[in-house]
Amino acid sequence: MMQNVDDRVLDIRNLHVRFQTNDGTVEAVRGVDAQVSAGECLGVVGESGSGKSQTFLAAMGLLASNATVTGRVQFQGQNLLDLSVRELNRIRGSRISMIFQDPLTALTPHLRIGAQMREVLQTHQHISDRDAQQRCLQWLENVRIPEAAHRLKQYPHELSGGMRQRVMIAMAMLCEPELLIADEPTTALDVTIQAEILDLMDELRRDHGTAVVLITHDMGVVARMCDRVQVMRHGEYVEQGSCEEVFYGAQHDYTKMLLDSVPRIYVAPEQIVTADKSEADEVAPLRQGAQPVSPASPASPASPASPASPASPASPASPANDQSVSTTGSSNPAETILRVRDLRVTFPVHSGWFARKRTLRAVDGIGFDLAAGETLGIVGESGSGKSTLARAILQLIEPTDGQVNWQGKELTVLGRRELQKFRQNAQIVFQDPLASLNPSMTVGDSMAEPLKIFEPGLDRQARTRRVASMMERVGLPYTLINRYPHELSGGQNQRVGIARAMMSRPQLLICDEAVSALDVSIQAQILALLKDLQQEFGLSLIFISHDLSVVWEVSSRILVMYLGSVVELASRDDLFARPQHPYTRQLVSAVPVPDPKVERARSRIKLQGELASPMDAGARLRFLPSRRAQLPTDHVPLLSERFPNHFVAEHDPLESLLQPQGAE
Amino acid sequence: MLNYAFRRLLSTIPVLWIAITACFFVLRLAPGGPFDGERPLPEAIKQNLAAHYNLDKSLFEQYIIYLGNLLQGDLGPSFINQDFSVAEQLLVGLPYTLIIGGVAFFLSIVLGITAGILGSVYRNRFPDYLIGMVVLSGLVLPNFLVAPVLQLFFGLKLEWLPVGGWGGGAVSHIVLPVVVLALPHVARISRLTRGAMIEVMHSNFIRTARSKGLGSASIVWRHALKPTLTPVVSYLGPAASYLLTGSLVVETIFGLPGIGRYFINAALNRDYGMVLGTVVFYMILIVVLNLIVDILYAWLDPRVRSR
Amino acid sequence: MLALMAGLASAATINIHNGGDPTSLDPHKLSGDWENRIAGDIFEGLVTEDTKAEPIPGQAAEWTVSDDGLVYTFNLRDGVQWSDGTPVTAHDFVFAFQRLMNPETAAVYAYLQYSIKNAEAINTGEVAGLNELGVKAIDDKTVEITLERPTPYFIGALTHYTAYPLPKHLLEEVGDDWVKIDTIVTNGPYTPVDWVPGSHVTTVKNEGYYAADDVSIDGAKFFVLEDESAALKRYRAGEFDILTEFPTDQFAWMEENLPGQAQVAPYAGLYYYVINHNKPPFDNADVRKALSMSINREVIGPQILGTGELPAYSWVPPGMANYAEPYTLDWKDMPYGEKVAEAKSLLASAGFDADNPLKLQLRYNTNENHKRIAVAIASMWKPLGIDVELYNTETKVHYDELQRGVLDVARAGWLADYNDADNFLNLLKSTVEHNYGRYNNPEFDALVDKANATTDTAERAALLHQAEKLALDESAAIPIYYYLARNVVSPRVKGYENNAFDIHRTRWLQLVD
Amino acid sequence: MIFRKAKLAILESVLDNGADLAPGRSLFQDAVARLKRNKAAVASLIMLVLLVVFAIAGPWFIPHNYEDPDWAAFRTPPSLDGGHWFGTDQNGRDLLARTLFGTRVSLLVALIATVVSVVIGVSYGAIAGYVGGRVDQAMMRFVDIMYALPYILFVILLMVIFGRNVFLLFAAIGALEWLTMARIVRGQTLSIKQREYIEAARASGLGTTAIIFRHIVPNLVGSVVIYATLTIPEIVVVESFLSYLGFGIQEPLTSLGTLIAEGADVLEVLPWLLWFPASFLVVLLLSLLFIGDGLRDAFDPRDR
Repeated sequence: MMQNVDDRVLDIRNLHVRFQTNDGTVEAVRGVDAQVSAGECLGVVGESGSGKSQTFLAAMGLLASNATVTGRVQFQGQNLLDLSVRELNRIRGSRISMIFQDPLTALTPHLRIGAQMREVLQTHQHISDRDAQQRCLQWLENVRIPEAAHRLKQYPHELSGGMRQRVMIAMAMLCEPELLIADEPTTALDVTIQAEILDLMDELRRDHGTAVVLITHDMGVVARMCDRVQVMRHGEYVEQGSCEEVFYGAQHDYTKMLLDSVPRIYVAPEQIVTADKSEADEVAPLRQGAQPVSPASPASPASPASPASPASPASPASPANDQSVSTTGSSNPAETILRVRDLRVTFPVHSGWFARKRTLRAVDGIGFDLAAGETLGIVGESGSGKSTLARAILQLIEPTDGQVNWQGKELTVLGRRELQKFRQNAQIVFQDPLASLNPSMTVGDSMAEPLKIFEPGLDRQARTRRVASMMERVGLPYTLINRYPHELSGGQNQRVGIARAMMSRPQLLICDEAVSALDVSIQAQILALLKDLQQEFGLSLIFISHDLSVVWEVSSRILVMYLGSVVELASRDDLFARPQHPYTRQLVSAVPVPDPKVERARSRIKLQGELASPMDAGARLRFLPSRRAQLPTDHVPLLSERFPNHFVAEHDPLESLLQPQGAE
Repeated sequence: MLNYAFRRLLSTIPVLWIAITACFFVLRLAPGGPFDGERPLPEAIKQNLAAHYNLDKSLFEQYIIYLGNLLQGDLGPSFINQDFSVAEQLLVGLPYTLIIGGVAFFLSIVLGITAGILGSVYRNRFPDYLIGMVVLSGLVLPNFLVAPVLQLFFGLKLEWLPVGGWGGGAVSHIVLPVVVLALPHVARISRLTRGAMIEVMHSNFIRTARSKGLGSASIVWRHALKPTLTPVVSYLGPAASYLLTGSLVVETIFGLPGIGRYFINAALNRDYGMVLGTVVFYMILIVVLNLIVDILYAWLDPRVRSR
Repeated sequence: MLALMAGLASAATINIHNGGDPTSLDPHKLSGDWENRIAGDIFEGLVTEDTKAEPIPGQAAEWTVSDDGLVYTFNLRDGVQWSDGTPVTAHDFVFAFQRLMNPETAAVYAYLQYSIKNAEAINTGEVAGLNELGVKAIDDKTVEITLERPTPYFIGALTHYTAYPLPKHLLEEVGDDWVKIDTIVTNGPYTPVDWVPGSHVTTVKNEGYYAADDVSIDGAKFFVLEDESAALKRYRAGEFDILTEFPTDQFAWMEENLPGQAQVAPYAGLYYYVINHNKPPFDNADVRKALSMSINREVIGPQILGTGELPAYSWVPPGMANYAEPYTLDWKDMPYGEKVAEAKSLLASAGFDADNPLKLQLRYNTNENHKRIAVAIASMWKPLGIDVELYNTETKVHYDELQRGVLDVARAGWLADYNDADNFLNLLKSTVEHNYGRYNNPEFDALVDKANATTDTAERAALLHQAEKLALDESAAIPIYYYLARNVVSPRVKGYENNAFDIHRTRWLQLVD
Repeated sequence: MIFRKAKLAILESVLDNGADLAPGRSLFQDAVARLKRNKAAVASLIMLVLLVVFAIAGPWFIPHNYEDPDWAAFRTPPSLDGGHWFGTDQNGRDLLARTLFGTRVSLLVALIATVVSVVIGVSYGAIAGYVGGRVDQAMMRFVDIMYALPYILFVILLMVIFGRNVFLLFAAIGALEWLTMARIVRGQTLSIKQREYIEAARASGLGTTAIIFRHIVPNLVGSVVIYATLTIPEIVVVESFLSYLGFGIQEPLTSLGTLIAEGADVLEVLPWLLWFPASFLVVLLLSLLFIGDGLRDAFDPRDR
């Protein structure tokens, strides 16, 4: 796509950014060129530390005072770098505006939404309070915020994450700027909300002809949104071109690697086994876009097909469920090592001294079986109780109710000593690799610690030998043994975390968002490592993530969680081939696919409202509005086996859920 | 909010009670009594005095009597200033302490915050260093050193200000005591403000504000000030406490009446009633101040409000 | 106009730095010289002080003494009245003395008038009827006081605030509240109008006072200020006219820069150390003598304090009434080196030397001067091989422990209540509370008692002198120096005369510009 | 399987393998290294060390000691030939010797009181923070209560009542400062407790005591050290405040606060009695403040 020079809104030439730090000068951006034209969306992709944000913060004059910027940033004939702050302020917010990653911290906490929005107008346009108010309201409606007038009087913390990001966008668009720079605008959001925000941005671009720079690490987002792509690494562009060129004809090794590393959900047509024809059409959303029709769902929750369906799939009262779980993953019942039944974790929530205690039901009646050598993926958005579930299984949190059975032993009643033995067999890897290592211990010591506990007989040398061999196994150079966590990269630290978990040769490894904090290339390495280890040691894995594509990558079976309970449980391919529950379908359809053609052809299932709070008991009936009146508010939708080994919670038909529901 | 304030005040009652009890008994443990002095009294007269003030009763009886009186709002007699009851004396001293302390408090906050903001705005430039030096001197020079030096310089050398006394509350009389009292707190508050402001200026919402094209004045006043004040506000409780106790030195050197001096004299003279009265008074004052601080928090941060 | 008024006001009001806060304005509740300054301005007894603190007729125009020296009859002046216009009558005096002695009043200083008949008995509760007290109103204008025994200094004692009359009519009406600043009526040259604790007491001239026409100053402000350096600064700034104390370190400076303003005058008072006679080895007279001899008293006044206090080698300060020259220690004029040598040998004879050092604790109450003297004396004792631990406590603790006999060597001081040697010698009587060292010599007690029973002044003086010699030769205690009254008086103040009791009533002073 | 070994090998090349076996540097060592680059802090540190060395070793090199008077030299101004470089006081004692001695005592008071506050504060805060729940609430409620008390009044009361006991002085001042320490430590403990490495330790079967001592306390060092350096100047000031009120150190011992309180009274006539000890105090406090600031910046390397 040729660009017309006159169209260019922003033209960056040979931009350098250097930071003076205590540890010397760091060159974050090394001679970058970039151009954006009106109505165009430029994607800037790169991993953390590649300098992608710095480039545009420098252009906006928003870098910290220890930064030096050289080069040229031409914005409609002016070099922004030459402007005084006063002159720059006339452009910022009115002709170029910006939205940031974390909408909570990016909004001033003590100012009402209305005040924050109005001041943009009042700074740039001499406009009466009334008109300003009117414009703000208009824009809040443009970004489809319900009850806009009320929102203007609220504080940022009173809005949900998605709502805040909409406010950010509305605020950025108030003066209808020529250029909108979006710095990782959806990274902090759940995937369903991400989809909505991206749609919104796309729409605004088309309606207003705004040029957009989208800074992101997510190839899927790029594929979906961008006309052109620039791939950045170590402060330089390694590749640029149109979206298609980059995705389908990447030249640079780094780009290739990046694209390769991205996990992508791929469902071969032959895997789509359908019960009836309409299902088949419906469940190939990745291929041809979803047709949101589910006219005769065989086990519609409204139907009396499963009147006595128990609360959990594997409650003893339901032999069908037991059978189904144990036969999953082609293993026989004897190989089941972990059996979870009707697990509940609740927290009392105090608000004030004399206020009534409320209960937060973080995990609300979950049950499943896990076979030796199997990988169970657990997906859910933030607040769905995934991590609590993991900790409850490991007895790091005491479950409120239910059973966790490890190789025939009931964990909840174990004494200290037996629990110790269990701990040797079940380990956990955490999300934040740095936070999961004691900063005051060398990584060698951290890895040796489990040995001290579980094999107290070992002497120092033997321990070191074991640590060394494990380090080699997880791909860590032995030379790092005396290093401290902060001296290592995120990927290295995560390898240390895995090594530490593997030291005691566990049979079960729970990975709680173990790769979510890592760059995509590192993520791929860690996933590969986990799979290798699983094969070598015959590990069972519980892999928890909010990222559907990562879960798809490693899991043989997948459990979808919503507000502490299971909405769907099926084998991986089955789940993706024919997702049943509306929530699952929404989730699947929202995942961006790193393939521009596929991505742009998809249409998405958009359900009303956002993920509700686990404090709100009624929220569990979000997918069952038809029976809201009859059921008690704390009702947990029941699971039933709609296909062999494919369990789905009761729900209303998707189409009825897609109808706008006035009051929400 | 009112409910909260009430609960908060209610919860300090056990505290007050414990403190009063502890003070009551600890004071009596102290060697020496209110009627010991350079000229010893004959035993008979001592007994007369003890009987007069119930001191001949058992300690526990005295304690019960004291608590009983306290509940009726009676702080009892003072042994040292016999023409005034403890309550009367506190009421006499209160305006002085409150005026000096209050002005110093206000001055510390205004000057401290202003200096802190200037310091952070001109960070690592000349104004910052200048402010830093002045502020540090306030921090390292004890007030019993600063006070005489200021008296000498402004009172005797320049003859600008009176050396001491209340002077009917004339501004010129208040200047030096207030400055001496406020100096260390100006220092602390400005350091806190500067640090907090620098930190706030690095936060995301300030970046947002800058990206909106707001001028620096608007950013500082509208966006940065309130969050900056949070750590400052948390210092106000202790600051008030330090101001009250620091007033002791200032009151002594400048010859001002006030609660701080009453306290130290009462403690030295074993004026049990007066010591207890002062402690009760101070605690109530500080409890109220802390309450105000909590309310300020809510004003500064809407997140606290909704909690 | 305003400036003129301000000028007038300041010309007429004298600002006096008065140190501590008065305990009360009620004369029966006082005990300190700073309280006396105010009380003596607002009340007047039968007898009052002149500029030299000598007794002169006050509310009484004249008096007679019976031949046996036991009955005093006072005739009140005509026209004496309270500040509310009520006449002062003999009944006010009777009422006041009875109240003073009433145990319920718990008057701190009642014992000063124990020479009155039945006074001690009533005050200690042995005699119940207040009417048994030897103070009677013959009629409205005549007071008759009967004594237990002849007391040569009795007229002097009547100048004391314990002998002031009280407004009977007011006390009978409002009781103890009579003393509140809005209620109080007084019969002295001034009457109090304002009192802010911790700040000041203000008095204004009492126009009903019989000698009001001769009183020049219209009012006085007595300031509370414990910090003497701050007080001096305020004096220099013109905020005070009289300082009743000054930091000794500044004396030389003031001599130079404020010539003639710093007043230093002999004061009927003794600064001394007591030694615990009940605790070995201090029960050994040689040890006590060694301690006393080795103190280089000549250094203390001029060097340590800087105000030139005179070294004390006698127990009674020079110049007391009814007394000749006090007895002086015989080794007074020995060169210091020899004193030290003898002290060493005395210690050695008591068994103390470098290998077996005498260990003692030297107590003093918190005060810059006491501290310096203690430090200096400790270093004077050090060469003798004495191991001194300095122990400082605040005043209340200090005297509490002294009274309970918890001491080795401790600082004490005495300012005369009345002008008589007995007032000092009394300190060493075995029956007296403030004999902190518990010096117990029946012979000494007998001599003092015998002297006090003697009506002949010369004989009495000789007996007392004998007692003084006895006590000093036994080193009953260690006199160190005679107090000096330290005042700073502005040149604006006229009529100020130094005297041995440091009493300067405002009625005698004038202010000039 | 999307990934094959060959691809992994390419990915491995992205990994930075340049580290050698030399021992790594902990956060603490990093902070110290950062501190070394802070000129003001280093200068202050040198100053402080000089002061300490001078205070400790100095008395051996000067001809006078702190308690014996020079009977020939009362109140002499500073001079080089008289042997009294800082002059003498009203008791003829050498001011240099007394200033050095006072510095020693002030430092000692600061040190011991800081240790008291650290010991109480750290154990209290760590227990409250780690145990959590009702215990934490009760313990912190107590701290709030203590905060509401005009604490210095109680210290004065204690000093009034129990006399000038040096150890009581230390303990009382230390007890004055532990509240804030406990709060800081508790806050840190709460945030450390949230850290995943604590959960990892629990998942590894480590007991509570071991977790507190192996995983929590070592990571508190930074904040404790920072707060302790900021506490020391405060304690020196509190000590001098008590000295001013007359509750300081017993004669003939002395402290900087005592010397200044005495010197302030005679600042016109014997100025050296004030200015020398005051300069020592100012230098001492300034050094400590700069070191504290430096440490804070070093441990919390956000650009200040």
